[in-house]
Formats: sequence, C-alpha cells, structure tokens
Amino acid sequence: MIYAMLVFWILTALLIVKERRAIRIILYFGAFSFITAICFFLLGSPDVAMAEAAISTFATIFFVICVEKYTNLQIDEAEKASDRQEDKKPLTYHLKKFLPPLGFTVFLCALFIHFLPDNTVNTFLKDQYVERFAFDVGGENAVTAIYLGYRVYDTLFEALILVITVVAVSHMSWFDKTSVADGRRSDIQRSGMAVFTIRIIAPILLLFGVYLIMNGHISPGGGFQGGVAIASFFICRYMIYNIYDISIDKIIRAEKAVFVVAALIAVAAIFLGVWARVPAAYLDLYQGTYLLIMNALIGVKVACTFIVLFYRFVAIERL
Amino acid sequence: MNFDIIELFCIAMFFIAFFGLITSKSMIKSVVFMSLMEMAVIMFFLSIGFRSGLFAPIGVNMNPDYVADPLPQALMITAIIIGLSVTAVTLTMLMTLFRKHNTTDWEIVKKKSAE
Amino acid sequence: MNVFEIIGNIFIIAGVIFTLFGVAGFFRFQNFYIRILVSSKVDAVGMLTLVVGLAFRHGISFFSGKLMLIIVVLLILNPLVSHIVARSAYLSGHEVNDPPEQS
Amino acid sequence: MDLLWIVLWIMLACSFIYLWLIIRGPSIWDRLLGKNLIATKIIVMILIFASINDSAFLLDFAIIYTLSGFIGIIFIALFLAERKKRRNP
Repeated sequence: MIYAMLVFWILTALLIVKERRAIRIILYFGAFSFITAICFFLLGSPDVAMAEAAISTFATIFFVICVEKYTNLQIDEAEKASDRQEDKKPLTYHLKKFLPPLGFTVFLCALFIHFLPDNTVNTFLKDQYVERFAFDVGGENAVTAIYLGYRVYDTLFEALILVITVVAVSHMSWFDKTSVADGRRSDIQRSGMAVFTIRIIAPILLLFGVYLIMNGHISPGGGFQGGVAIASFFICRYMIYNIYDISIDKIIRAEKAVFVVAALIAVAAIFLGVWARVPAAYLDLYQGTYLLIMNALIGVKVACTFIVLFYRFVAIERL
Repeated sequence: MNFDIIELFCIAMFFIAFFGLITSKSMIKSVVFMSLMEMAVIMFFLSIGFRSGLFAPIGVNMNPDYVADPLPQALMITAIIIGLSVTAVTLTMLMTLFRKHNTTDWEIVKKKSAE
Repeated sequence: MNVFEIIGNIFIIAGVIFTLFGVAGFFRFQNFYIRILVSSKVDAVGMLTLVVGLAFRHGISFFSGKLMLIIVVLLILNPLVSHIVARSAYLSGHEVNDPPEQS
Repeated sequence: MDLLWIVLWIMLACSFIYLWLIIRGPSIWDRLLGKNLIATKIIVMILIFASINDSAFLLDFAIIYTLSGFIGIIFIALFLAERKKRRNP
C-alpha cells in the first residue's frame, strides 16, 4: 500500500518538474500535498499527517494569491518568449543545457547513497520513550508527551521562529503599512449558496479545532494542528463576510503575550522543579493540567500567526 | 548496504526536486521545489526504522515492538509548521522582487541587477 | 458473520459500483459541464453509500457515531465544491457549447 | 483476502485514473474537478484503513482532511473566477 502511494508521490513530483505554466504548478502542488499527507498517515504517524493536511490548504492559498496577482497571464510571459526561442534550436543545444545539471544531480545522489550508514536502527531511545512517557509526562499520546515534556525547548524555539516570521514578512514586504484599514471590502466574487453552506461548515471547523487542542494528549492532534484548524476558520469567515475588520496589530500583540506566558509556564513547570515537588497523589491532575494549558497556549499562538499571515497576503500584498 | 525501499524513494524525491531547483527559470517554481525538498526530508526522517505493520504511538501500555518511533514525529511536526513560515517569507520576497523588476524570470532579474 | 456485516458488505459493493460508474462517466463525455454533472454526482452517492456500509459493519458504537459526523460533513461539502467549480467556470466565460480550451 | 482490502486497492486504482485526468484535462476546471475527486477517493481510503484497524481516533484525520482540503479547493475556484473576469471584462 505504502509503496503504491509513494509511486504516486514521485509521479506528481515529476509532473511539477515537467510543467511550465504557473497556475497548473499550483494545482499539482495541491495534489502533491494531499498524497504526502496520506503517505505520512500510512507511515504510522497521524499527528504529522494532520499537520500536513491542515498546512497544505494554507500553502496552496498563499501560492494562488501570489500567482493570481503577479502572473496575471496564463503562461509566464518570459518563459513563453524564451520557449519560442529555444524550440528552434537543435537537439544538441538542449542536451548541452540539461546534461550538466542532470549529471551533477546523479553524482550527488550516488555520493549520498554511498555514504548512507548501513547500521541497524538504534531503538534504545524509542523504547525508553514509549515505556516511560505515561509516567514521566502523562497523557496517552507519546508524540505530545515528547514535544511538551522531554523536548519542550524545541517547541519554544519553534514558537519563537513563528514570531520572527511575522516580523520578517512585514519587513520584506513592498508596502510600509502593517495593518489593514478596517471595514474595507474586497472584490472577490461570492455566491449565495456558497455563503449559506460555509456558514454551516465554519462553526464545525472551529469546534473541531478546539476539540483537537483539548484532546491533544489522548488522541492524535494537539496545539499545532488545532491552531491551524482555528486559523482556517478565519479563511471561512473571510469567504462569508468579505470584509477586513480584524485589527492585525492587536493579534500580533496578543501573539507576543501568549508566547511569553507559554515560555514562563514551561520554565516554571520543568526547570524550576515544580514537577518533582508535587505529591504523588496529585501528579495525574498536575500533569493533565500542564499538558492542557501548554497545548492551548501553543494553539492560540499558531492560530494568531497564521491569521496574521493570511490577512497580510489577502489584504495587503494583493493591492 | 541494507537501506529500505522507502528511504530510496525519499532520496529519489529529494534529488528530483534538486534537479528542478537548479534548472528552473521561474521563481515560483523554485519556491515550490524548496517545499518539495522539505517534504522529502520529512518523509525520510519518518521512515527511519519503519517496517510494515507498525501502528501509531497512541494508547496505554504499548509494546515498543509494535508502534512507530515517536521521536522523529514530534520533531517533524515543528518542521512542517516552520516549512509553511519559510514558504510565506519566500513568497513575500518574491513579490517584492516582482515589484522591483516586473518579472518572475531569474535570468532577466540577474541581467537587470548587474546593470 | 451476523446480519449487520452482510448488510454492510452489500452497501460497500454498491458503493464501489457507483464509484466505477463515476470513472466511466468521466471518460465517456468530453464537455466539461456534462462531465462535472455526471462524475461528481455519482461519485458523491458512491462515497456516501460506502461510508454507510462501513458504519453498518461496526454496528452501534463510537466508531459509527464519528462516521455519521463525517457523512454529514461530506454531504454538505462535496456538492458545494462541484457547484463552486462549475459556477467559477461559467463566470470566467467557459461557454457550454465551447470546444475544449487549453488553459 | 478481505473485502475491505480489495475495496482499498480499487480506490487506489481509481485515484491513479483521476491523476491521468489531472494531466490531460483540457481546461483548468477539469483539473480542479480531478483534484476534488482524488481527495474524495483518499478520504474513503483513510476511512477503510481506520475500519480495518478498528481505531476510532484515526477518523479525526479524515475529518480535518475533508474540511481543509475542500476549503482550499473552494478558495482556489473563487479566485480563479475573479481573475479571468478582471482580465477581459
């Protein structure tokens, strides 16, 4: 099963390599993300697959906004002109052009395969984690236990990188302003049926995001996936009301505050040794509360970041 | 050399994307290929130590012989989220470059910035 | 094998047959509007039948409750996607009797 | 071989056929439709896989896959309609 899906995966990638028109590349990339998610699922990791499935819609939307605005023509004009020139040239020209990069790639691939370590996989750490996580960190999901307990530094760093992303997007942009004028309407074409139906779907999406966050430590899911689901609720909201009435500055401020609170709680809970001083009778309660609060904070943080990115792309970069 | 077939697929994917990255002229294609390379790396990490029949590491009192490795999964979740951030920043840079040079072709941009 | 499983298997086989009809309809017609009518409608019916069959196989349990939620979501979203795609094709000037256009 | 495994392989074959549709389809709308159909096939595959393993928590993945995938397709379709209209009014 997994091998068949991987063949499918490679096929979509080859399609992207061959294709020239920007809008088709975006569609193939969407199909590629779908298939990547199911491959992750078949590899026994539903958490990563959920994150990928929720992320793929955002990636596709960013690409579509970019292509729609900046390559308004169906084919990239430059590529079309250069294609017309190159089609007249003889075959040896094409060979000369494509053989050196192909040879270089094959050489690197051979090097990589030659230096691939051929030991058997060490499962010491895996056995330790799987056997002890319920006692050490709590919960039933080993993945959540690792990224909130054993390796909480990684998670905090990742949250910091999300803050940096928002700053970098504002800094790299062509436009100076960081917020959207309140109450401005966009010119997107809506249909009444779509609005009516998305009105039914959007609360389900919000509720499901909250469910993923709250149930993160006993089933697949957690802060990241739930946060992205909550952020896609705001895509639905944009499609329903068609108006920019959310203040980006307030969301950025809230995001920074949430990050500081999350870092303080993690440091207080793990590095100041509160964990060791809790009496054994209350350990379960303490661990459950800690996992729930950290998941909720990370979820709010991720949701804030993606709301800001989505509104920037849809409102400011499209001007 | 006793590597898995899944790992071989991931390596092939990575180098297909690499080939596309060094031969593409369009900037949008470059961004897409960076995303593809990242997916290949994530799949490679997940497939380490995987064999058919392993199940998700969720439940109580699990036997480590029958569940997948939870450590790469926990690291790869953060990697996926960071991948989207990288895509967003790169697309913003692409748009700025487009406003400046009015094209999405690498070679024209190179020529214009050399002048 | 109890009665629930037999009913579920019958539903699943019916769903697979509907899905295969959808595939056939896709290659039978060349016009986009006929194609989206045939394939997406038959496909939605086939998928719903298959999921109902799966729910029958599990009897009354938490699993089939969640399957019911998925059925509701699919029943709302799948026709909506077909509608939006057809509407956007019509708005962008893809006429009903046009020869297939490359884009 | 169980009935469910046979259905799983049939669904995989269907999604391969729809990939051919995405490649060939003359207009961009055919490609969007093919993407939608591949998404539904993959959702059915996830459901069958969860049913074989008899684990209810794998269904969460199916729900979020449905919601986010279809919302992405709706957004693309809305944007494409707007784009063409602005180009030749």
